[in-house]
Amino acid sequence: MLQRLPKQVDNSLPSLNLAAKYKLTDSGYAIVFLGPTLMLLVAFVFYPMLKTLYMSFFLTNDFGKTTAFVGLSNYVSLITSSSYLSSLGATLVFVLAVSILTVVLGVALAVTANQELKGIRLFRTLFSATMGVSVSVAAIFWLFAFNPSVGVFAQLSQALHLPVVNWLTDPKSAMVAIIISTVWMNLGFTFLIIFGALQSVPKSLYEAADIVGISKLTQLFKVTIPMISGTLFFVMIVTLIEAFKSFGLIDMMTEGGPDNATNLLVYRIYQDAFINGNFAQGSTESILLTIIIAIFTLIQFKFLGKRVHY
Amino acid sequence: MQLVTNDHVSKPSSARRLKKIGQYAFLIVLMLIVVSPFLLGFWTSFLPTSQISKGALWGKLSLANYWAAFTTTPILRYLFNSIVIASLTTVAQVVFCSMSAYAFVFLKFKGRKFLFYAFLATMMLPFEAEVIPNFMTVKSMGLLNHFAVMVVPFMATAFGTFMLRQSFLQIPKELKEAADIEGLNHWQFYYRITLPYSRISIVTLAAYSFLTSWNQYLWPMLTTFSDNFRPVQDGLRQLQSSETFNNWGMIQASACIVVIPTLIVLFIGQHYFKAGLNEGSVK
Amino acid sequence: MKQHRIIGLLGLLLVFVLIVSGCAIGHASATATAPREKIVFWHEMTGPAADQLKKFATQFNASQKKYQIVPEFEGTYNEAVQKILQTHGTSASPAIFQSMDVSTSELYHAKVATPMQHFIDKDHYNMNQIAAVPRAFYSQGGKQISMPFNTSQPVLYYNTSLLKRLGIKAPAKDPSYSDITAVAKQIQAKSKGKVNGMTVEEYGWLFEQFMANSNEHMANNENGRQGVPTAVNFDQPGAKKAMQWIQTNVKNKDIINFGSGSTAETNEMAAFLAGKLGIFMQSSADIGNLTSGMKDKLGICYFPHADGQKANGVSIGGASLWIGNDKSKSVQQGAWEFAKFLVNAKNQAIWEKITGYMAINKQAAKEPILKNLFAKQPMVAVPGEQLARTKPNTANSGIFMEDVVQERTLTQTAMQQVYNNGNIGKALKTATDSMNAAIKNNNKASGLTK
Amino acid sequence: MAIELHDVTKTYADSDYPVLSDINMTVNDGEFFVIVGPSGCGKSTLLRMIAGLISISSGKLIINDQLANEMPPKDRKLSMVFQSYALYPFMSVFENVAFGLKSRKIDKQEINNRVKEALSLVDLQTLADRKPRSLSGGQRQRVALARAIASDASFCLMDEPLSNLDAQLRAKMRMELKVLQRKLGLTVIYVTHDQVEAMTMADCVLVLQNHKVQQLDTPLNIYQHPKNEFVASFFGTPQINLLGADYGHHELVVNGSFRVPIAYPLKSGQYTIGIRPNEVEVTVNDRNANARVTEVSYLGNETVILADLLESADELRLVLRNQIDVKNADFINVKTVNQFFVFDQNGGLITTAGAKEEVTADAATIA
Repeated sequence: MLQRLPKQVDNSLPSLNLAAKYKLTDSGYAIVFLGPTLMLLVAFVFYPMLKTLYMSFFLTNDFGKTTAFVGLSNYVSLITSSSYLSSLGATLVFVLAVSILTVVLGVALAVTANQELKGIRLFRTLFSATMGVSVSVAAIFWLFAFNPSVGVFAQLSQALHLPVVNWLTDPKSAMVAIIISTVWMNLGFTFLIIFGALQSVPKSLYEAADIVGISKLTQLFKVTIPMISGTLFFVMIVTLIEAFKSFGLIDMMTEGGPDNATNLLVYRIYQDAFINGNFAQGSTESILLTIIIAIFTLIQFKFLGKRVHY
Repeated sequence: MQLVTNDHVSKPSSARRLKKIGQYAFLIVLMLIVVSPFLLGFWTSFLPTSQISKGALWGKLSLANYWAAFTTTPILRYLFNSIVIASLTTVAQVVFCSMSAYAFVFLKFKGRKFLFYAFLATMMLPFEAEVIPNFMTVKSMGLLNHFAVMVVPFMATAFGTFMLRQSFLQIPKELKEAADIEGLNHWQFYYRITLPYSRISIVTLAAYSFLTSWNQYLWPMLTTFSDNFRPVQDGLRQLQSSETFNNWGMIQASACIVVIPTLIVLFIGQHYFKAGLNEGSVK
Repeated sequence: MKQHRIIGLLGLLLVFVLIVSGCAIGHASATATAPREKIVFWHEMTGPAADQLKKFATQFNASQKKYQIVPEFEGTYNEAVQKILQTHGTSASPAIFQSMDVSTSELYHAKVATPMQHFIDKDHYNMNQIAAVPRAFYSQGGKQISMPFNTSQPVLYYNTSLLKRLGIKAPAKDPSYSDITAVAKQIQAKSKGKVNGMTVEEYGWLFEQFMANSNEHMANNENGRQGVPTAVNFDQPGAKKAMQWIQTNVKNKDIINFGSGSTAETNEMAAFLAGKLGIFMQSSADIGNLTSGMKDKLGICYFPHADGQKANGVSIGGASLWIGNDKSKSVQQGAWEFAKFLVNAKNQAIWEKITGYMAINKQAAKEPILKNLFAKQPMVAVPGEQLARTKPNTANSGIFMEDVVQERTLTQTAMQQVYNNGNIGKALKTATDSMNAAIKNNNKASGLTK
Repeated sequence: MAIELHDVTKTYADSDYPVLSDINMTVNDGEFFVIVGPSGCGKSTLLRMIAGLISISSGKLIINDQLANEMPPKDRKLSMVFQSYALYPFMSVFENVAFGLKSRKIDKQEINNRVKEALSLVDLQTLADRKPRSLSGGQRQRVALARAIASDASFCLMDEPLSNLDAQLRAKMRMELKVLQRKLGLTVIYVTHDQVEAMTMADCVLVLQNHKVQQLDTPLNIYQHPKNEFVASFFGTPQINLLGADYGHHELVVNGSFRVPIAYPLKSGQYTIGIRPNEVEVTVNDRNANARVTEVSYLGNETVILADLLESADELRLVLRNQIDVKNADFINVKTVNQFFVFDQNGGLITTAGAKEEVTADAATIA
């Protein structure tokens, strides 16, 4: 990717002194231009990562100070802990469900919004509306909707004489509730991206398909989706990574419960470190989370790298 | 979808109308799915809590909940805090990220390649996994419970740098050459050419960082302890958890107060966002 | 022209401000306009209790000119403990804070607070006016660590009016598990399923009370009163009996599950207030909320005990007041003044009336506010009676252990499994093992044991 | 005002081979100097070295008797017009032209005057407030030109400034540019891959290929006396016909029916003969036909014919002044008139300048 840089400054140094002077100013500029960002990243990204790694090999006291070196035992006890493993499993279920549902619904919204109809702009705007909703607001809306006594779902099932589901207190339905809320929050962003990709599909492809008499549904699966598959993959990975980092909705809606059913990885880190005061365990979990996210980010990079060259 | 119109011409009008009704019906169903949580929240924010807690979704509409939110909760203070924090973060991020992106595109220096990959690598490290040492860092810096604690760690991001770098690479190299001939130094080229040339990406990054900062939840929850600094996300959390009474009307009103500004920003800036997001995210 | 004038005026103002502030600095020691000392007060109270605390702060600020109390709500008890520990020594830390019963050991060992005894001795404050049980709870080695403040008892609430409407006899004052089951079953049946019989929140505190009431020590070394606890055991007959009771009732749909955490509390209360729930167990601190929000008549009885077994009595809940040791002497003095203010007889009487927490100042009972209250609503006196008949022993005086927060999370999870028809013994065993591992680690990490 | 290059060589850091080697040239004051060559020959690199945008690996660049190898671009007192025009899209036409002047902290009134003057010279006064986006390609080109004019530069570098225009506009702009250059007395170094531009505009042409200077001369000389096969084939449309031939008995033999007599003494061996398409005479349906027509296009005042030589099947490009009646598959007789070139076998250096001996050429037809 670097090869694409303009070549106005070149390395083949003539032996003249002036040349050296010229270079120096470029490096000088680099220090000024890059310095602040570099310092911030070192202080708040690189250093903490190393510190987290360091702490994961120790026990910590109430104030988060490392006290006793324990080697890998934090990792061993974590990986063998059934509760951590079930958290991990829950997270995977959550993350997969969220990213698949988000993309499927995003495609549905985008395809529907990609018709030329009167007033379609209004619909497009409304479809993207959840982008403007922050975590806590979404949490409040959904908390109300899922409330077992006054919530809409409860009232609906009562009206239909169905058993009232205790959305946020039953382990299975709590997960479903969190997934629904998260998907809803992601929808606006996903819609915008997929819609943008749809709009860049050349109209002539559809015209050609229409002339041959291919149905709209076939066009969707044989033309539209292959054409935007790159974008779909991108959105999927981004959603996946973001889903791994879910925190706010869980904190406000279930606090990780019931029975740890929604105690996803990040919430666990928070609980272990900032509620139970066990910073070493929180650090160990952080490292594992980092490894998982790094893998998906690498996949994303691979994809990005491909796109960049176009 | 030009052909849809062509179809219309050739088909009888009743079938055409039927198809149109179908299309609209589908649109409206989808819209309701997306919008109903809003509508529900918005509607209940006007209802008296006594009605809501009975499970009724009707009653005398009034602004009483809003009045209560404004007068009995620090919701306005939370909003103010969030605006301050998000604005400062946005400005800092645009400045620092554009500067470092500039360095990666227009400056040749030793270790550039290495640094760039190091930057990229930071995108693999989730902030959520680094809160523990970061908390300790800001604590030792004496930043706890200040605006600074929510701004300083986010003043520069690898993502922003990467995004702007991609955008700066689109600047024709002739512009830089022309500027070299005019005798512009790097500062001048950065400030007078690069920034205005890439303003769509800059605006996109600004919007992105504003929203990201606005949506911060975990970090302010750990680092703010007073309503004077608490941003709106954690403010709402406080309100929700301190209302043992389930004062749903007022909570919904507070949520609406919080969501309306961002919705307005979103609707106004939608065009920009669309272009920018696609540009920024896919490329 | 206009602009120039405005700039000119601003300039004048600036000069004026400079002169005034210059004078103020010059006379700072002489004049009484010295700024008030800011005393940040962290609390975890919600609803009416939070409003009342704010009122107390305002009243205290108006009563004197030296200090200004700034109350800040810090979320749940659990969150607050870590916030206190983690901000200690920074400018963000509070001068005086409320911290829950079970954090006592941890805060004590972390040495973040100036022992209350220090101020008591200096001020010759009469501690005898404070009730003995809470006083003992927050002492160590005969010295007061913190000032008892909001003190509650777990009790059982029921809707008297609802029972009357359905023609059901109210439960006994000191009920057994099956007494309660009987009432819940009738509610369920007679309302034709429209009203849920009862709920027991998935809450570690309630789990502790089941054990306390069964006279079981959760932690060794007599719940830590005889030395640092090194192990716990949740898997004891009393605890099992209670869990069995819950699980059977859940199966029979006599217990409805509202889950855990603050959401569960708000939800169960909302349902109770809306007449959709007949019975629930909660802290006596909710009396304030319930009486002010309820049209129906409220009924209160003791925490239930196992059938055929005498109640050992339950421990207190709630929190105490601590004064941070990282603030200046004058700030600490202000904090002490405020602590005294909060526990004086009149304010404790108001506190009990508004919140349902029991007044810990013995003189409070003589206050007309409380006299009137008990006359009008005799059931409000029930928690006090429960406490009064309890003979303190190490099983019912709380657990003096560092990791109670974690214990509650673990027992809460165990309760959730019980609710969801999990194997009781297995759930309790798992929780016990996790807790023991945590204790071992923690004791090692904190240097409490080798 | 002169620019001299002495043995200038450029090697990029990431490559072992020079992109330019041993360039020697002199640009005189007021000259329209064209650097021409196929794409990739290094002409843009050369221009950028003169501008100071690229460093020089070895050799000397002298501007006004001053060694300028390390002089920053802005001190070289030059202006530059880019192929893409390099207009700042967010600035109006006026601002674009004024931008460089502003950065030199020139007096505001002075800037105003100079920009206005420059814009009027390129006929853009009325569009001063427009953004580049709303201008046509030709207009943009003129803005770039105005920018160069407005600067106080003593010479102007142009990097294929017309290549993004359509054919008609390009022809028109060629004229305008030349007129403007004369009027202002500008020294211009102009890079192009288009030999027509080089021929029509240049006072002096530098032909670059293969990282080397092929020829440095006036356009006429380059056309008439190309130093090698490459130069000969690069200039002139349609392209010169290059045919392999054997020398013997005072004639160059392409094949049995196509022979070119030559007075110049050559060693016997293989040569390449270069015949400009218009330097021929064609007879249709001749008994002595030596080629067969494969394509005929009438361009109004002239006729272009493609024909295959009989026997050898070499293709010939022929241009005839007058309209003649010829169609596909006609047999024709082709013979040289006026001038042709002979190149030696290796590398194609000219060993012989074109034969002016009309007699000999005539003689060829006899054979």
